[in-house]
Amino acid sequence: MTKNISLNLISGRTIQQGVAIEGGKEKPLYRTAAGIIEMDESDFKKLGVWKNTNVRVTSPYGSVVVKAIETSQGPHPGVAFIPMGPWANSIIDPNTYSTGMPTFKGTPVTVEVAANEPILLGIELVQILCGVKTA
Amino acid sequence: MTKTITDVVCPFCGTLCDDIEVIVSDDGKKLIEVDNACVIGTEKFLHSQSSDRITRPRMHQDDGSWKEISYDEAVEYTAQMLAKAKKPLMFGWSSTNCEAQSVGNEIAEMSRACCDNTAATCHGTSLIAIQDVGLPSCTLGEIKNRADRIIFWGCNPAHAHPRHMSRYSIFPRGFFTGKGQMSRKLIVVDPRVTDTAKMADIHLQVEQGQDYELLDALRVAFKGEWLPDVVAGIPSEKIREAADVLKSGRFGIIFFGMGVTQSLGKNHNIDEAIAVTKDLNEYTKFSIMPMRGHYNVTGSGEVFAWQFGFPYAVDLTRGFARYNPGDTSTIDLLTRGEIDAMLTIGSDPGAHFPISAVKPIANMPSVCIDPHLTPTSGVSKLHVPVAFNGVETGGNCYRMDNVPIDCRKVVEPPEGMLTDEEFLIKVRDRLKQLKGAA
Amino acid sequence: MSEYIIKNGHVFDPLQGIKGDKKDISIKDGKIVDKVSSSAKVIDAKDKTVMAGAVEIHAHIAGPKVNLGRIYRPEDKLFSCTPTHGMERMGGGASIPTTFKTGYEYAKMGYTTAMEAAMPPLFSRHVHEEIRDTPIIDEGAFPVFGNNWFVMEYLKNHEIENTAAYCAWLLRATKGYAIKIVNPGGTEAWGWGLNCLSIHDPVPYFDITPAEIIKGLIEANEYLGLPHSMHIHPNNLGNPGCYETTLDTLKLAEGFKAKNKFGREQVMHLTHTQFHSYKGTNWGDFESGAKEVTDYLNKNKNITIDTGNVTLDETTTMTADGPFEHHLCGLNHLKWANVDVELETAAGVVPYIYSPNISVCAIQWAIGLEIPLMMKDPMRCYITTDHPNAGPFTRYPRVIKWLMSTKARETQINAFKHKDKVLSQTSIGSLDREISLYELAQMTRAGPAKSLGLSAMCGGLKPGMDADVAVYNFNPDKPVANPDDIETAFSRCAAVFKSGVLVVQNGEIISTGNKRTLWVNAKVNDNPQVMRDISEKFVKFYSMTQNNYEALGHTFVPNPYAVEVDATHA
Amino acid sequence: METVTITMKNAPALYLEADNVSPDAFAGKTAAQIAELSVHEGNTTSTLGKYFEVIGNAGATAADTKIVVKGDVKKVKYLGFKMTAGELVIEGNTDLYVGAWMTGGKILAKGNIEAFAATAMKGGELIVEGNAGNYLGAAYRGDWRGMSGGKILVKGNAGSDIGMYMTGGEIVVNGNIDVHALTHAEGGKLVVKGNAKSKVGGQMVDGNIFILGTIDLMMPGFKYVDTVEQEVAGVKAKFAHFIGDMGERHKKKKGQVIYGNLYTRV
Repeated sequence: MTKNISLNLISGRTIQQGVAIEGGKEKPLYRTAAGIIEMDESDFKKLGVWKNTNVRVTSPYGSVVVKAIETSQGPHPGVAFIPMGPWANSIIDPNTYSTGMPTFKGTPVTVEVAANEPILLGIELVQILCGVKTA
Repeated sequence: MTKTITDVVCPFCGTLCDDIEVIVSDDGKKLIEVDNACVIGTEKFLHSQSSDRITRPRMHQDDGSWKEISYDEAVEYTAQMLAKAKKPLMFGWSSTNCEAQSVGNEIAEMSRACCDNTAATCHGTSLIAIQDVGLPSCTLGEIKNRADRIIFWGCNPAHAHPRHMSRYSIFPRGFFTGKGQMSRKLIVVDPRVTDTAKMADIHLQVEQGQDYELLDALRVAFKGEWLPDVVAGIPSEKIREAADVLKSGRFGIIFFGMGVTQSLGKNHNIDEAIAVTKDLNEYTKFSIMPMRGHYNVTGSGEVFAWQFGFPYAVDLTRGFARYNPGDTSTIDLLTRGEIDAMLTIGSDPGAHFPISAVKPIANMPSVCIDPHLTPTSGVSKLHVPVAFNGVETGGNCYRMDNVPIDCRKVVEPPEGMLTDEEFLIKVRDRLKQLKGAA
Repeated sequence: MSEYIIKNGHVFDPLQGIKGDKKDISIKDGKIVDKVSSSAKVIDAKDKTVMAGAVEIHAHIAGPKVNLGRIYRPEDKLFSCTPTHGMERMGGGASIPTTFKTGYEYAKMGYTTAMEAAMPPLFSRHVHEEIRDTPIIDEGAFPVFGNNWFVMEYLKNHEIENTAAYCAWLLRATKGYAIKIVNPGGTEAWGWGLNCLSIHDPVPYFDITPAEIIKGLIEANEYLGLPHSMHIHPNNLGNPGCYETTLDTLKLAEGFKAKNKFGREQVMHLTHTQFHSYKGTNWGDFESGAKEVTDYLNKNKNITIDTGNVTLDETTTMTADGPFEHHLCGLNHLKWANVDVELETAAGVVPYIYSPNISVCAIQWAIGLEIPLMMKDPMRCYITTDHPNAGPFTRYPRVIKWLMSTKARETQINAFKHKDKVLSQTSIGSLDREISLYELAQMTRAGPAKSLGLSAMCGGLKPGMDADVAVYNFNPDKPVANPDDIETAFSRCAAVFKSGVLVVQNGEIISTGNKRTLWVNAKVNDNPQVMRDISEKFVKFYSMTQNNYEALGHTFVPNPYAVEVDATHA
Repeated sequence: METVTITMKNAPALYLEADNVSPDAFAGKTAAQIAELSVHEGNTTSTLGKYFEVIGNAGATAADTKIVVKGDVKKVKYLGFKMTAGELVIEGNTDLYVGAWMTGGKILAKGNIEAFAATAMKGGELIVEGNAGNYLGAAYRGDWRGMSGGKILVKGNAGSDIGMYMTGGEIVVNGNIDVHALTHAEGGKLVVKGNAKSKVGGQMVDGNIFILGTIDLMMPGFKYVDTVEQEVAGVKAKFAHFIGDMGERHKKKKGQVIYGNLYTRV
């Protein structure tokens, strides 16, 4: 039974993600910029892993592998951040409360180590989840 | 030899910087250098020059491969799809110009479609709030010239609107703000210590999802009423301190972003923030403004509104316009299984919608009009590459404060490529024939 | 272009003094002509009323605040949106119709020209995009100058020539038609949450008074010799006792004479006079000041006005008078929108319900009718609802009914909950004047066209003029059985021509016509100082570059009609 | 009272807008005429009869017409739209806008209903035996005139934003509710026998809320005044009485400031 921690996930823009989407979402740079989860140092300790380890992030709505990096915009213990994009959107809460707006911010997730699992490129991640491409 | 084009408008974010300088080759075919833009804007201009760019429409084949087709074949597929669909959705419009949006509206009217823009996943809830309680606002030059109290609530311009702070909100020296940053107090409300928060005089590190409570507490503090010791993770003394700072200014502004529009509370967060702004106008002058994302999402809302009466989430299926987010809004239409065809233009739902709202797109007739390869083009049946708006074609667009600015064309698109508007006009004319025949 | 002849109609054309005689009107190549060939298409106007196309002098129908109203009032469109229909695009909006519906509704009522009353210069592109998407009618837009930093700085030192040069530049940059003033100085004060409620309140920082701004812009307007006069919404709008501010404002025009080649005689146009004709000290003793205001206007002939009639509807108020809208929202607690515009102006929007059960609303209704009934010269008093502020323009036929029939007025007065209050606070009950069709043509055609300096082009049926013609199902020879027949007749025309194109037939749109955008191109002497001041302000204080501000390309004004003015002075 | 039974035979591929399924639209019509009433699936218009089997003729007026809806109507919107009188019984689960803009009559939904039910309700009665969705008894977008009269009873749970801009009438929820209740209310009464989450009574000007269960997170704008004993919806209990929203504007009646009232069981 691998160790996992529970965090409150938010997603949003970063300047690196902005540059990457304009540079081409098919490129590895996009994965480097948005296929990550920014966690607080204290949460790394709780999870007991080093920075830059691949982790599996799971919510009631899905599961995705991203790279865990230490947040540069903290401290924010208990809060995790995945830049807006296919990785975050694989697991965020789609409930709109009949307002039209999904709940991109404030999804309870569990994070567990997945050191050897690959992080997919943005376009292929979506294609696989949509069944137009097989892994 | 090269030539320099000045006063170029950056087609990335709602800040719509219009002081960009672009150096192009003499024949106007190659873009060589971009000055004054932020890193994202610079990348946007330069990427149009990439050698691996797709220049012709492609059909997704059953085996997963792509087959290049002509624009005319792409027009035929698109027109047929819209003519046959019972409830087509035409989504996006935020990274294209108002001229293309206008043609799109004609098509939507003919095919009795649902049409929506990217407010669906950014400031749609702000629009709902504005419809409930109004919006005391101003243009960005007013901030530059008068503002001495700046709040960034749930937004992070250091990352999302890189030049906003230097052009309008924090650093510039305006008519009544000769000391620039020295003449302003900055309050940032964010659950993270963002790079914007690091510059703040006061950072309220709100408990994520409790912005509504914190905003209500501010209103209570204005009135000097009783407050709990801690609200949304903030001690009441700190809330009262912030309230006094806001009341004591001469001209203040609340900029807000996804942090409030997408968190629990949604439109009510904005609603209460607008109420805070109204309250402050009893003590001083205060405004509030959404930090719009896509460079022309605002324009899409304006064109929808003067042509159909509603700023987004417009449903034309009954032959007249209707509007009610929750019913006519894109995410709900997709996740509820309401639509049977999808046209995407000037946006990337594949990357920016929850996956449960993307899956249906992959299972219906779909067209993605986009100069880039994107997750949306990756799951659509037809991908139509077009010229880059604001780079290879001009056209009008609206800044986050609703100020219209006419974009400039700086280089020629690759040989034979169509613009959004040109492609849509062909679709419209073909659709007219099909409807006439029917 | 094809020929038409409108036969046997009762023609009313104040421009030629025609008072309902049976006449044929001939149309060829877009113009009114003396005669047409036998192949001309015949429009039978027997037992019908024929007038020139009507001219709207003041309405808020295009631009940022109008669209803000559309955006933030979905409930204004609930269950009222109209489907695609023949030539017509989808439409919607009761108090703030979409651009398409706006064009269709005006045309169906016989209007062929309309003026957007307040264009924020920074937003001129938006105004023109909406004008472009408003079919059929010719339109112009008035840029606002009354709180403009350049204007205030020049007029502080009474620099009329520089003010004029700046006005000419802005009219050209924004493709504007006239000099509009809204709450002079007060809207700049609103930048700090303040206001100017009298013409002598100093403007914060700029050290100038509303009176100096108003006088200075009258002088600049006549220095340029523009087709229209300075067009003003005075200070202190809508408050009990405001009629005194209004009289102070009107007196500023004394001694000025119109200088222009367009036949315009006034130097000031006072708009939505109803909102500026209130007596009393509070909403309790609120009463009409229509008599005081019209007495002055009847004596002083260098001013024209429009009425601003309250139509007793739920509507949406919108004005560049920012502080007023804030004040109004404090009264009715409905949603408040505001936009302050850098260096130039502001705007506010608030929904409002003119309820016949509220005495103030009923009194406002009465004042709006007293003014035209008390004005002796219909050529100087024009019907408006300050759309949508006092009511939607689509209610013009109802206003016309009230003006043409004492019986209709009595019916409405008797329907008021506070009838006695209406009768005691106004003199509406004692006014038995009924506006004639000839006077109506003066108030909606010849008059506004003359005031706008367009009387050579529209508002009349003289050969050589644009063939803008409206035919109404109204027989002047027959006594009106039921006043509602008047409303019905003026709601939907039997036929409407716009520049010689038949655009409406039996109340239906049959062509979207040849819509034009009217603007004024005033040539002035080179003025290096003003050009320097302009570029300096753009570099330092505007949020947009001067080049982008001035770029207003063909896509925005696809079919322009420039009124040329030579204001170069030796 | 005459009864018309309509039974879903050919379910729509997408969703069906059946705003003609109301006693007012049926009144005075035979089964055959009712089958001719229009319904809309996306941008196509066809007849009620194409989807439903219609049995029985309507009464002369709405008041003496009862409609029973059978079969799978999960994807049918607008049942009982704008109804003024008569009865409507929906036997299975159904979709958006049940009884929206209704002013009279009685609707009984035996299953679950989705969002926007009883939008801007003026009168009549809506009983839901299953769960109700979001925006129950709320105002239409942009309108400040929400539910002003009538009664709503939900035996299961209700969603978020119930009673937004409510000015009158009563909503009783036997189960739990989601976030936001009676936001901007200027009157009316809400009774929740189960639990509420958060943001209850935000921006409330006037009106009464009774929560017999718990509230996860109280609005800071609500201030405790006293403890009172009251009977609500057949339950007699002790309540902690809060007033608010203290941040919001409030009307005065006879010099007295009127606040919204929030009662939570102690």
